Amino acid sequence: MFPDQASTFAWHVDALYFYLILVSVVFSIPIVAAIVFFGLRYREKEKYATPEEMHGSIMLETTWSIIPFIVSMTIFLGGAIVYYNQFRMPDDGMDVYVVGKQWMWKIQHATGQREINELHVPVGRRVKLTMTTEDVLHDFFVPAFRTKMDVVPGRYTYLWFEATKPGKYHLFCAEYCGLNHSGMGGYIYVMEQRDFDNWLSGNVSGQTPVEQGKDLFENKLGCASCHAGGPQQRGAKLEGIYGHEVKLVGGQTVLADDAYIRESILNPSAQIVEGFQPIMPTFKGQVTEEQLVSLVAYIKSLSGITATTTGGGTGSTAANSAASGNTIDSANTMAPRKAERGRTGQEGSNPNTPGTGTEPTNSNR
Amino acid sequence: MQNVDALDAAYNDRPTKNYLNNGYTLKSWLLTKDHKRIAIMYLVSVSVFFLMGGLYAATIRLELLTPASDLLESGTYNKVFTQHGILMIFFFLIPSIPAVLGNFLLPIMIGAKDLALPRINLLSLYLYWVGGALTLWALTQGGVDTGWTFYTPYSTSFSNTFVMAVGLGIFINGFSSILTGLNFIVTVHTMRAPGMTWFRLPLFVWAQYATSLIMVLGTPVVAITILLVAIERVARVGIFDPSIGGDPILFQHLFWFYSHPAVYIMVLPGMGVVSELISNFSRKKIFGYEFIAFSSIAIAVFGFLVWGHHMFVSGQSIYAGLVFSFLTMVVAIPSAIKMFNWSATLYKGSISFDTPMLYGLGFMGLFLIGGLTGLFLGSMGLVVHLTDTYFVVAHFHYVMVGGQVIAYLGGIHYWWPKITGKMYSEFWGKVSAMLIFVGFNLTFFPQFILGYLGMPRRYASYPAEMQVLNIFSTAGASVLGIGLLMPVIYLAHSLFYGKNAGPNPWMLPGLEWRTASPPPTENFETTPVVTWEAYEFGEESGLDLEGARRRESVTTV
Amino acid sequence: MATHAETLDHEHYHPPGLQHQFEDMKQQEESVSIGMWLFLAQEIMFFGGLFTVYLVFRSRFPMAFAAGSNHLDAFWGGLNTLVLIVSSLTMALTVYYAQKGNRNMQVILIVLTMFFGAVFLGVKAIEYTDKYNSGLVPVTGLNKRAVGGEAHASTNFVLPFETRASATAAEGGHGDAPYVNPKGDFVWTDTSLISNALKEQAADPEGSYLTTAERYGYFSNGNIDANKFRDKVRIFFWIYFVMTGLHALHMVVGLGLMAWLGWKAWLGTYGPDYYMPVEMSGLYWHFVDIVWIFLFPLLYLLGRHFIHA
Amino acid sequence: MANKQHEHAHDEEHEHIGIPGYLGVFAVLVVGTILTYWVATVDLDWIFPGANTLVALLIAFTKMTCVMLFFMHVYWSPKLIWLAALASFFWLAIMFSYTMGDYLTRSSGVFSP
Repeated sequence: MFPDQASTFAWHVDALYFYLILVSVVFSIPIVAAIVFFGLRYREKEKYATPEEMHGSIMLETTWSIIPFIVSMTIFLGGAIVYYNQFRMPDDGMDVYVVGKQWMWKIQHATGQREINELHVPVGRRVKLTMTTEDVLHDFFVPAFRTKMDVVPGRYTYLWFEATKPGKYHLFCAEYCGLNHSGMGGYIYVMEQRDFDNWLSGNVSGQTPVEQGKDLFENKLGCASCHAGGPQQRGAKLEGIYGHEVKLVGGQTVLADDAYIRESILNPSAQIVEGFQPIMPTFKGQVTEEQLVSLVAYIKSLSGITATTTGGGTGSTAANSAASGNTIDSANTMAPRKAERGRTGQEGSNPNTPGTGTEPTNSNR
Repeated sequence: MQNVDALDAAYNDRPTKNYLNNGYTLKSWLLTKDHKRIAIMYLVSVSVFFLMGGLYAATIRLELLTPASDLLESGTYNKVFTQHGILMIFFFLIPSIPAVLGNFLLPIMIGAKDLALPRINLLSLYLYWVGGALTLWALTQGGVDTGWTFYTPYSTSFSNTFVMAVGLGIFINGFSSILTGLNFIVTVHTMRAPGMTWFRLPLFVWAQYATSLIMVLGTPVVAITILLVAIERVARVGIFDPSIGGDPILFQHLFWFYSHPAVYIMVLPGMGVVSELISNFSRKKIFGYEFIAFSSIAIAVFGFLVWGHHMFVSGQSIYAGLVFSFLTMVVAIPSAIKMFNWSATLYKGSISFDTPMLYGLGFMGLFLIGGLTGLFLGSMGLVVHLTDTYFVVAHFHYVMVGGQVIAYLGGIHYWWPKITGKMYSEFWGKVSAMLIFVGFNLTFFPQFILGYLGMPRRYASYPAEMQVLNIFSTAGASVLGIGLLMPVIYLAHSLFYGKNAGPNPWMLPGLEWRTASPPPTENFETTPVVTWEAYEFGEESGLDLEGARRRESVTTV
Repeated sequence: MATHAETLDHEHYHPPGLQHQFEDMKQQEESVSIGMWLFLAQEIMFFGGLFTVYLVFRSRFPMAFAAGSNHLDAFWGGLNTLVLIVSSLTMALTVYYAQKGNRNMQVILIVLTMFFGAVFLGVKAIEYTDKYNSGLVPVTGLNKRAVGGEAHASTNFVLPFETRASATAAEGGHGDAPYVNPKGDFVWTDTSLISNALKEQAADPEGSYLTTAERYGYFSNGNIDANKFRDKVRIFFWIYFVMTGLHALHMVVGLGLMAWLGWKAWLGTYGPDYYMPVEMSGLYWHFVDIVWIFLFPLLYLLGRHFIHA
Repeated sequence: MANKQHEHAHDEEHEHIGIPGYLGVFAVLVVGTILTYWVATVDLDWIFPGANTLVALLIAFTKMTCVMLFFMHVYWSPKLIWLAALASFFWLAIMFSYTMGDYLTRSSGVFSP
């Protein structure tokens, strides 16, 4: 019924909220009471009666104009103060850079760590987000922090918060951004300083490579938002691709082996599968070597090959070829739709990290 | 007085000659300059759009039954909510009361033969049809998925849907509402009957006048803005697209400059209708006439000064935000004044709970909530958390549906006897009114809580912990749907089997009740001369109450 | 105007052109003129949207606008202003003679008005062609194509007077300046205004010769980015084309109006009793004139002093 | 009788300013045009940046006023017409001032890092 309070100013907002609820109730009661009471008391006694008429009274009118005005001014002031506190940027904030992109959040810490659709922050430190987007409007929304800011292409917007309670909180994109809008989100992990430090120094989980790869693929790196199946997919379908010839833009084909997959993750625009726009961002520097290994292992597993057997297993050729044929179909059907997108494709191909090109409208003095 | 005697004599069945039986050919309808016939054609078209928008709404609620986007794939869902918004706002809410009830009643209420510019009036209907047809065509071709706000750069450079066609439809439709507003203003200024001074005008007319101001001065801006978006899609010159030097916030300014006042286009006429209902069904002069009248004008003017409160987190300047927030608080006052005056009107009245009155009271209840939650969204600190969540959705549905649609239905029921000359079934009327009230609250109240929990709007799939409230909402929606379907049935039924209403079924003083129902083509046998104040129920009104009671006793015995 | 069936079934006298819903001529004239003025009010708001766009971009990127504006031909612009003013005069006189009931003068003056209107549009055509020839149309593919180096296949619009062939493999550019534009893009290379501004800025560090927006809008990594500047200039030309285009559209409508009016005047419809249509068309025509009175300085003149001083 | 009263109602309306008047207004407009053209070629930035624009706009407003008052007969029109004319400009002013209000105050220290 009520979202967690996990930031320093969450309670300001809640206080304001309850104040307004109070005001609403106090205003509603007399009106509703009046309606009900008059409705019963002065019910029509005889048909077409003409009750003695009364004209308005300036006295009343002024009172019930003045009082609401005063009350609304208190609301305005309260709101203004809360808002000001939320948007006066701290000087000692821990900097985090956020780039929105259809449909994922790419986040980079000042210390260099990159995350996707996730943000790890320590408790009790002011975190200042510098945000921009590569394509359309997005909005960085964390209900538990009671804060939200639009992310505007071509300029920076800023947001800060100080988490007060360790935990895992929702991160939403609140500004409609197209097809997968409702999928564009993730979690904010608030950790004790100690945990945060050892997270910074690269944590290792106890999963098998395939599990870890699956986790990376579906959650951490958000590959699934483009590469999962479905008519709207923007990236090549990966089921059954391993160990098969892939047709590239420009006609030549290449064998989808470990090296190819690894290369395509690190340097996507090098070898584009036919019928797709080069919109995949590079993951160089975002994935560690072991993560790469586990990703490759997972993608193999999509072709029914366990991580142990290396190379094109001839066991399930029929199924695979069927699957890969399927890939080509979807590729062809995709082609015209993507062509319409015009500039969009090109934009996606060079993901700009904060700092280059975009125009910080506010950050100068 | 003479028209009153004439009226009592004419207390028989439908008048032999009225606007309905004056020509039956299709041509006599399509080329008519009679505001009443145009209003009827608007009524039909608007209802069609309302039905379609309603179907979309039902689909949305069904999809949101489950957290996953399983019923609709998210691309489809985006189109569905977009088209729900576009149809409901541009093709139902904005034309509903002005173009249907206003068109029909405004000239009668001021004692005119017709609107001042009948041909313009017909033209606006045709523009509405063309715009609507274009939009519907686009929907059949694959629809549009930008959200009704057409935010750039998504709408200009990224969406692959039929933004241009729909935009063009809205552009054309915009001129339809401009012309309607223009026509109303002129009419109120020049066509008032002898003795019908400004302060004898029914408050419905005042509300229409205020609405028309917004229509004339606001709509052109959104028209040009949508046009710019359309051009930008072809020309790929980005004044709204940063990647080639443009500025998306500018679009939001231009868009909201109209689209916030548009909210008042949608609710002011409703307030006008409710002023009529409250005063007439408590048979008592409305409390603080001048204040209600001027508050309408105040809302129309101040409504243009607050658009920035849609942009508190869009990256607009904090100082602009402060100003807009302040003015938002100010614009709340006139609405409060109306609220208080309505309740004061009930005091010591003789209140009869006919169907229209139920709608009137329902409006007061729902608009109370809608208005107060508006304060939540005007207060900057709170809006940061609430904007773009379901709290906003709930708020504007309370204002739009709980305000405008309820008032519209109230008005339809109130003037149905006048429009058709037939009486509908009181019983079913009351039942549906109550169903709608209950269903509406069930549907939208949970969404306030959802919003504060942080469920963003326009989400096809949402976190599982929010499912319960969504189920409540959907359940309520089904009740609401049934409630909204019932009037269609019993009103249609009344057309054929309803008993004749007579000119003045409730013995009310308004001019529209002093002519036959359905009214003759030129509204009055002879131009009426107004000698009584607005909402005058006493002797001065010249109403033959005795005669009415006599007739009552005869019919009841 | 109103059909006779409607006008006859009224007891009181009906002058010609009185519509059925009005009591008398006075009421009708009042209504019509209020209606017309409200229509003009909405026209003002309609153009107002564009003026807002202009205002915002102009105030943020004055240099780009000055640069673009200096490439418009102020002579043609000024000429057009005068032409419109003359047409306004003839229009005003038309109304005058309509009230006087002088049929011949009405017709003559209306014809004159139309003539000047046509001249205006002709000049506009000349200007647009010039923009087309020098690659200043802000829409890719709508400019004259000229191949320098290897020929590209144009994937863009084919203009009505071009064949796809001529569009794809266009011949060399026009004689004087080396105009290379294989795809008919918007071409803009001149960034002299900014470099001058930078010089002046260096001269006195206190003065601000570039707006905040410009300091980010024209540069990337510290040095002038010709492409970013081009985008801003293109926005100026976009605004120029939309505004003047919309204005020209209004002129065309006005001409149609005039043609109809001239015909009615020729039939001698208008006299002291009934001249509302003339007056109303006059209002419209003057409104179009007023819009241009603002467009001229705002679009053509705003950068002059940079080059002359 | 209806038309009677409007007949003589017209008599005072007809004679607005007569042909000389119209020619006079026309002269003013032409002068204004030439003036604005000339002034644009003079650099007025020494007064304050953007002085040229201000002057140009002042001239434009004067010309507009002439056209509206005399060519469009606003001068002889009822109050309501004045109201309609002024209202549109008032609303335009609202749109300009509030939109610019945002842009001009935006690059303020408050949001900056």
